[in-house]
Amino acid sequence: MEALVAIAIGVMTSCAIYLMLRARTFPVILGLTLLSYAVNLFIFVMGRLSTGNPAVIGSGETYPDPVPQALVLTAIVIGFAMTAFILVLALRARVELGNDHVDGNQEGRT
Amino acid sequence: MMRRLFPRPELSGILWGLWLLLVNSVSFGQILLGAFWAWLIPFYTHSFWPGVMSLRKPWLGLKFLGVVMVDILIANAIVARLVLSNSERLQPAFMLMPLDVKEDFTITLLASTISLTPGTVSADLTADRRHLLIHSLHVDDIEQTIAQMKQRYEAPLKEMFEC
Amino acid sequence: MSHWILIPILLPLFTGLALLIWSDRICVTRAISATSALALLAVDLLLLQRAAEGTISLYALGNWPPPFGIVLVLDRLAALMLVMTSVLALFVIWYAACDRDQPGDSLHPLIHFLLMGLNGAFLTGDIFNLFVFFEVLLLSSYALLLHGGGKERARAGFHYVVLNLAGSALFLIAVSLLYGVTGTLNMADMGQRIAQLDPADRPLAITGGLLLFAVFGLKAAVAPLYFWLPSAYAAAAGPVAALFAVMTKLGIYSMVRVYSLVFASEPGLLLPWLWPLALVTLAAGIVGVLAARELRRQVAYLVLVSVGTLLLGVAMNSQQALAASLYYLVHSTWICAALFILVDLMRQQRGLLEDTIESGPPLVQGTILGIFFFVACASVVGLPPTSGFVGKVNLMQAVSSTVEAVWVWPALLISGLLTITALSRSGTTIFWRTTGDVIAQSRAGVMPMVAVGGLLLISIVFSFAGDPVLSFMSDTAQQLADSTAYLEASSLFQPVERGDIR
Amino acid sequence: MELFVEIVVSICLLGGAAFALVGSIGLARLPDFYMRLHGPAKASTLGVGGMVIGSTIFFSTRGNGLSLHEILVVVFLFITAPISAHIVAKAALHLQLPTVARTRRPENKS
Amino acid sequence: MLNVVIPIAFFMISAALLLNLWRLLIGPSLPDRILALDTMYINAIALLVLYGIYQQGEFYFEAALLIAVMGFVGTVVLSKYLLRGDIIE
Amino acid sequence: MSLLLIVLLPLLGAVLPLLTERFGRNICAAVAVAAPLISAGLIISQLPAIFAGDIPIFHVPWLSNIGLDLSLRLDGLSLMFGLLITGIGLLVIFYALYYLSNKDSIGKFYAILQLFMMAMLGIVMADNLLLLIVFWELTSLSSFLLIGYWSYRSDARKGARMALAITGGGGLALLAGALLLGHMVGSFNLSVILSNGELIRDHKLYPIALVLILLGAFTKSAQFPFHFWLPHAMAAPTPVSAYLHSATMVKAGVFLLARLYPALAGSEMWFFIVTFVGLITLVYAAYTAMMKHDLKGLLAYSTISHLGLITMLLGLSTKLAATAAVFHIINHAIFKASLFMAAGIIDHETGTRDMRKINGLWQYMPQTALLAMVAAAAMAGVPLLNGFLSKEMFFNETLHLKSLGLFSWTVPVLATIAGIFAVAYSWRFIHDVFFNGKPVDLPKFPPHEPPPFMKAPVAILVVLCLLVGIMPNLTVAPFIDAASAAVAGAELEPYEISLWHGFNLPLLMSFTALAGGLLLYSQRRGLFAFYERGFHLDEKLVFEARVQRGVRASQWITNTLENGSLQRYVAWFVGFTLVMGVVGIWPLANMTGTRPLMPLDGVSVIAAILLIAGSVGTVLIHHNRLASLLLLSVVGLIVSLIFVRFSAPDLALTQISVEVVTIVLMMLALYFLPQLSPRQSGTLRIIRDIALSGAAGIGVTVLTWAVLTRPYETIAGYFLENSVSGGGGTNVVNVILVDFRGFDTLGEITVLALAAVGILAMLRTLQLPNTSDPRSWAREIYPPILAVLARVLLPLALLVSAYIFMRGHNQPGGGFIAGLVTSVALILQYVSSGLSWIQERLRWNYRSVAALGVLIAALTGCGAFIFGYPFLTTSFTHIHWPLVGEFEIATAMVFDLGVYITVVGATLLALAQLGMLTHPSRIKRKLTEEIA
Ligand code: NA
Ligand code: NA
Repeated sequence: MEALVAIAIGVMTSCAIYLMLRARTFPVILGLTLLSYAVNLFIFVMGRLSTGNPAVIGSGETYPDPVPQALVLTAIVIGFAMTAFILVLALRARVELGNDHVDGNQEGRT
Repeated sequence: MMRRLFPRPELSGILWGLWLLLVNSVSFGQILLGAFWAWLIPFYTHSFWPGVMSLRKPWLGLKFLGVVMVDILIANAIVARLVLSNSERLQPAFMLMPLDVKEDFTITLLASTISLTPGTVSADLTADRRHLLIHSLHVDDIEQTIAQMKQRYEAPLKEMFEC
Repeated sequence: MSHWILIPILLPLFTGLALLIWSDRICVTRAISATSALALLAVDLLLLQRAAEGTISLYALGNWPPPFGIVLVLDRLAALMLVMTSVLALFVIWYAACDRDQPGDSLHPLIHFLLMGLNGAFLTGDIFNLFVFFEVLLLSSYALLLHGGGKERARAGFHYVVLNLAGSALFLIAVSLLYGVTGTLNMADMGQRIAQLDPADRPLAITGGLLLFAVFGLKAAVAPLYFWLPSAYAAAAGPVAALFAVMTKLGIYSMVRVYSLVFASEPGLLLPWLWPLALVTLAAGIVGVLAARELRRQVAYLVLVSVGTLLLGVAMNSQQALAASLYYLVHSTWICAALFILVDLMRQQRGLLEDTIESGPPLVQGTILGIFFFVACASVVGLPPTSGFVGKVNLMQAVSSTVEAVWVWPALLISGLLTITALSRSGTTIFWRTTGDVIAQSRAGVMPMVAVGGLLLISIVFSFAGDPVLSFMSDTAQQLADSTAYLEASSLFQPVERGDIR
Repeated sequence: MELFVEIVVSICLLGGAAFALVGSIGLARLPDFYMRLHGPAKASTLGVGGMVIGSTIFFSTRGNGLSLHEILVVVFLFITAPISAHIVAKAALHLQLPTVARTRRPENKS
Repeated sequence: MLNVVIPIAFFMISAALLLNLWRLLIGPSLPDRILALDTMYINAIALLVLYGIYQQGEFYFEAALLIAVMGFVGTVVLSKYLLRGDIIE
Repeated sequence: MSLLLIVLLPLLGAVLPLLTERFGRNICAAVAVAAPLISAGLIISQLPAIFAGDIPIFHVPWLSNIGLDLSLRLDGLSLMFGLLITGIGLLVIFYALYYLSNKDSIGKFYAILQLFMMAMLGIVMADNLLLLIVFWELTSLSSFLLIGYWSYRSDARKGARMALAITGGGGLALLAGALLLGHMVGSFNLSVILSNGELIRDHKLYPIALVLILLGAFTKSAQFPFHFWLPHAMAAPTPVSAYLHSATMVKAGVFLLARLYPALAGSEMWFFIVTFVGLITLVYAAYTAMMKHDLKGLLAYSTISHLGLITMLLGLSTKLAATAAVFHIINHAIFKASLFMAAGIIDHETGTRDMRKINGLWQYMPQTALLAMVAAAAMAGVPLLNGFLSKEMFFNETLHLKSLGLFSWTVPVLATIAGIFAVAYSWRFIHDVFFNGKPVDLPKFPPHEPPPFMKAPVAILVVLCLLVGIMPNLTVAPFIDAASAAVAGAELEPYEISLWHGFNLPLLMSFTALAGGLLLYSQRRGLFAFYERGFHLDEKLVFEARVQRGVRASQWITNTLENGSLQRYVAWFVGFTLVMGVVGIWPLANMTGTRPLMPLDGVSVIAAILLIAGSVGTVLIHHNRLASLLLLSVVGLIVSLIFVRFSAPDLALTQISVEVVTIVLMMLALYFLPQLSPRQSGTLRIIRDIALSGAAGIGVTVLTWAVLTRPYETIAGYFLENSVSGGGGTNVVNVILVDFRGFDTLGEITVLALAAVGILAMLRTLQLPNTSDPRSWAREIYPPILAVLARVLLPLALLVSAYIFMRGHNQPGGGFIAGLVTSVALILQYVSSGLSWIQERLRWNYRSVAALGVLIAALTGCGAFIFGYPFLTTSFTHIHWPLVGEFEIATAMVFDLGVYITVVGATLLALAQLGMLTHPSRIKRKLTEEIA
């Protein structure tokens, strides 16, 4: 299972970074979102994998490490805030610049 | 006074019931808490409910619900057969169903019912709200199907809410 | 336990919130904002005084003892950074209040949120909490950068935000990796656990440390991760750019903090990298200073030069050099901020030319602005009697007994010479090579002049009264070099006795 | 657990899963969008319904008292599924998605 | 008995999910993809319920409920986008 | 203390003229004179002590940490220079009053001049090497301002820049050298440094330190090959030239050589470098001076030449040579200052400095002519004038040079040749200006005598030339004694300054020079022609061109590196991170740890397939933006299922809610963005990107695997133990969020509120371009069936929201998720019923709501202060109510309420604000529809 998880996170990261290397704002934002999913999973599994009961006292004998879960929650919220912000920024950039390039292609194309 | 405190008693009732269902418990505390929510939420959101109608005939409603549930089961059996059979033999059709019900709420209920029941999905409502466009996966006689739907679903709905 | 340590975080937070909720009149906003900044400075000075005694104070949030809860730690370094930031903020807010905070009503609250983030980052003793405060200050900085709108800000802003989001993602990866290896988030505890780690697993922790270096390097604008900086700083509104002078320093601060505490057991971790990167950064900064066509961009590259210089100091890995770097850090922050404000003032008096380094109309207040520019340039280049000179001499002395002097000295001196050449070009072009008539209505009032003058004065005071400062830096470096006091403070810490309320 | 209950639960689960699968098969293999719409709108919803009933029975008979709240999921799905179908269909009509040739249409509606 | 039935059910739901994915990938139209995604949400609920029985834990109810809510909202919003472009106006 | 006053008074003098300028030029000048006058008086008051061999010292610790102390000394050398600086300074102030026109700001001039004067006094009186450098750099800075005084002139600006670059650069070298010296002897105190000459000369760093210090001295004193800035500094007003470029600043270099003479001189290296640089400068500049048609150009090169002479004398390293050097410093300062002033008068009166135009001025201004001729004769080394004496000492010293063996004769020969040229250019200065026929095309004609006050300073200096020349022992001898004692040690070799030493070789050299010079001048036409044919650089242009080339190269580098492409910057970041990761992980011996692995199951494999397919699919169809968004949603869905699978229901709930809100936001923005991303990347670029991203993926995979297979010790146990007893909740994740690490959460909701504030700020001022929207849209805005359902769902969703909120502390849920559910329910209202419909029913200022949420959370945290606990300390209690049973009240719930409110406020602010954006064409259509 560990290998599967590792590979899945790796593939997600790869895809995310590939998208972040595109020339337009929207794919870059998609990449960032995908990256934040991958990172959230990464943080999560740093508490190791565990099946069965959540970290709710009384639900079982052993519990998973709750710390990474709490960290992921914080990361998700912050990631959400950031995504919202950059989306609006992309919109703003598109209106101000007349295009949605991020590759230094200045004007002329839309 | 009561009207202002409890603008939507039937909604409050539903919410109370739902709360108990949600918490999976009928302890006294939860009943109290449920009552609190059942009061609070309508109190603040009743202005969002302009078009929602009140059920006039509850028993008719229950009967209608039974009919629909049976129809859903049948519908799915039929759909399953149709889906798994050779799709070349299916006879799909768009049908235009004239509406007798007038209110948005009733139309919505009707459209939902039609979508859940045999082989039909309500796909569009004309702008004048007089016709419902329905897509059917497999239909032989369009006129007859429409008539059947009007009689089976629209009539009771109209009676329950609009009479 | 004293709650004072918390004030640098809570005061800006409450100020920002108050400004967001009650934002009716701009003059009220300005008054609240400036008062808060002043109060913050007062508190920070108090904290500095306490830290200067050498005690390390802890504050356990939620009364949970370390390493379990989040702790704030006030040591000399933290206090120093706090004071540096609040002085800067006071002048920036002062300047912004000179009607440079339009349009909109969000500049002041954003500045205070930025302060909250910065102060939190300086104070926290928890590595994930550091991340959270990074995000607070980054998001504030994104919004601040875009303040005022316009093409360049949108373009530069997008680049800045994307790169920093990538950086934040990496920060999370590194921090969680470190958690995955050590099982803790408290920096002091993490450092101890890394020291006790099975050598076979140590590379994992080191990987976390090196990934963090990429994160901090991005914030600090280390080559080759500095590309976001010039455009962002050049595009930002005057007060914002001035405030941003502290942003790169945060990266440096984080490096110093994390590597002296968490990776105290791996002292040579960064050394092979810092050296070449510092030199390349310095070179890139100088090239940019020479190449710049606008003053704001030139100042932005000066920021880069200061980063390169600072890194050289940090790379020296000696207490003395670290002390010198800290002095230089404070000096360069203030002076770059002064330059940004100054350039903003000059820009307003040059009509459509703005800050392009070309012959244009004479400035209405050419004399006073010229004097300011002259002093600021002297300081940034490192000419006496400014703090820049003291900083540079101090830095050079710190390496004089090491072999590295062969690199550092020429780097510092040549960068100084090239900067002189470039700045004298821009200065003479703008102040001396003038054509046409002054734009009379562009005259600035006394208040903005006081903002620049004050910062420059501080730079000079910082040099004339530099001896106690230098001693403090020396003590700070000593405290950092020996993390046992920090660890002791952490391990001896006792939460408040629970009474009957729980 | 009693055998009878186990059988009922099994039937519910298998039936539900079967319906869910049928819905998805329909989605996958029917020739035009409007025909594909029927699978998810009904079969999948009912599939979940079946499984939830199975689950309700399963948890209610384990001695911890009645557990009915899963029913809410089904209720919610039954309320929303027709509307989802309706709105997607509207979108398809707006985009004038093609139908199989033999689809009959009312005269006054394109 | 259940330990036979549950894997079979798992298998069927998984197959359903793969079919959804297939439709989502090939489209061809956007409404097709939206429909596929919507179905995937529903099947995910089925999977969760099944998993709840398998684990004999009741912690999956909220997730299922939220997936139902969010799936619906997602579908509505996507369709509205196709209809009007501007989803909030 | 008086030493400090000597230095600091001119600083005061720098301020006063600026303040008094408005009262008129004369008052301004009177005020300006005060400071140097007092300084000079204070210096003179120290004369007896110094002549008696005392060295007054002033010492105040300053920046002891870097060894920079405020230490001043007034030894013989300082005394001599101090008097020159203040004395000539006074004359220049006087002279400038009449020289500068009314258009020039005299206050500014005096201010900078006195700033410079202070710096100069600081140099000569510093008893701390670092302090000396402080003043040294100040002279560079203030001279920059003085050279650029007529800033509207291009040559002034360029000259100033060049001077600053050269002397400033030299100053930096000097700094390095000084630091090395300090490092060698362990102090920057001059007394210590000067008394440790042997230690220094034997130190292995001595050669480096020497070269660096000489660089400083040579650049300042315009020694070959750094001489070229000085002629271009002549763009300064003539009083500046007279002061800086004859008497003071350029003397700082030779002063430094003299000052550090005890520490540095005496080695072969010193001898060779200093002597030969001086010699080359002496000869080359004398030759060039002859060829300059510009009056000030001639004087400038002559200055360079004389500085070469002094330098050479110091290089010779004999005590007598040092004495001669000191003597010549005085003499040169006196006659050169007067010559510059005279040249200034001529320039002032004729409007030109071109000697080809200026002729026969004897007829127009005989008094000036007389003064200038005497001064020029002193420059030529004519007997009875001061220049003769020191020059003869110089000739004498060249003859004693033995170090070059067989080639020793070359030095006196070259010295004589330089002497010949010196006579020639001096004679040219006299003949070409005051005689030589009639003036040609003078801009001002006829020239006449300047006002007497303008001539007075010249006259005073010329009288000094005569006095020194005729009776040296009565005038300068004590000063020279004192100064050379400071340079070369107290016990001097016996020497005698006298007019007549009898017929000897130096006298022969002097007369050879005089005769040869006159002869050479008579052949000037051929010489000029020869010179013109030669190759000449305009150093200013060369310097500017070099700088320009440097700037262009820098611009090329910058533009190439920073091409504005985010892709490149991201690629660098990824690449850098990869290097760091690889370096870190490489030494890891065992990739796999000892932790037992979890078995694989079929459903997980399917989920992984979906996840991977979703990710890859997002990439593959990213050109179709909406479709790729759908695939991204699959990833989000599966991620939340994974959270469930591995026992994290809270995460699943959060993930799925955030996911939908994100999608909504994305679509809101996407409407205004292009719907397709065109394929633009070239194959190479794609390969690069695949390589980078692939490597990153592999890296993350390796890290994940390595960590997941290893056991670890975690602090989690503490949380599990204390969650119920200390935090009052059974859902440990939630207790961590609102209690153990509530501070993180406070920061997190601040971020959220901030994002909303930022979004509001960005959108409030956004002006959409008024372009037409080519896409066709459905006419129906709010489908009624949807609207009805959405309204029905609202209270249900709120109930669910309340449910999730209430249970959060003990079961999966909490304020954040509840907030998102509420938001989603309200979003549905926005989508189905429109903005205005909501605005009629919800009159919230979302920004304040978001801020209020954070405020509530923060205030809850502050509540603990009342009970003496730290921020965010929570409290909870169990209450028993009859019938109701036991229930729990926790402050953490209030905190969580803050979270809830923030989430609702921030989310809705972002969405509503984005929703408010409308395509302009829509507004138009809506209006027309309403009218219709
Ligand atoms: Na002439
Ligand atoms: Na809109």
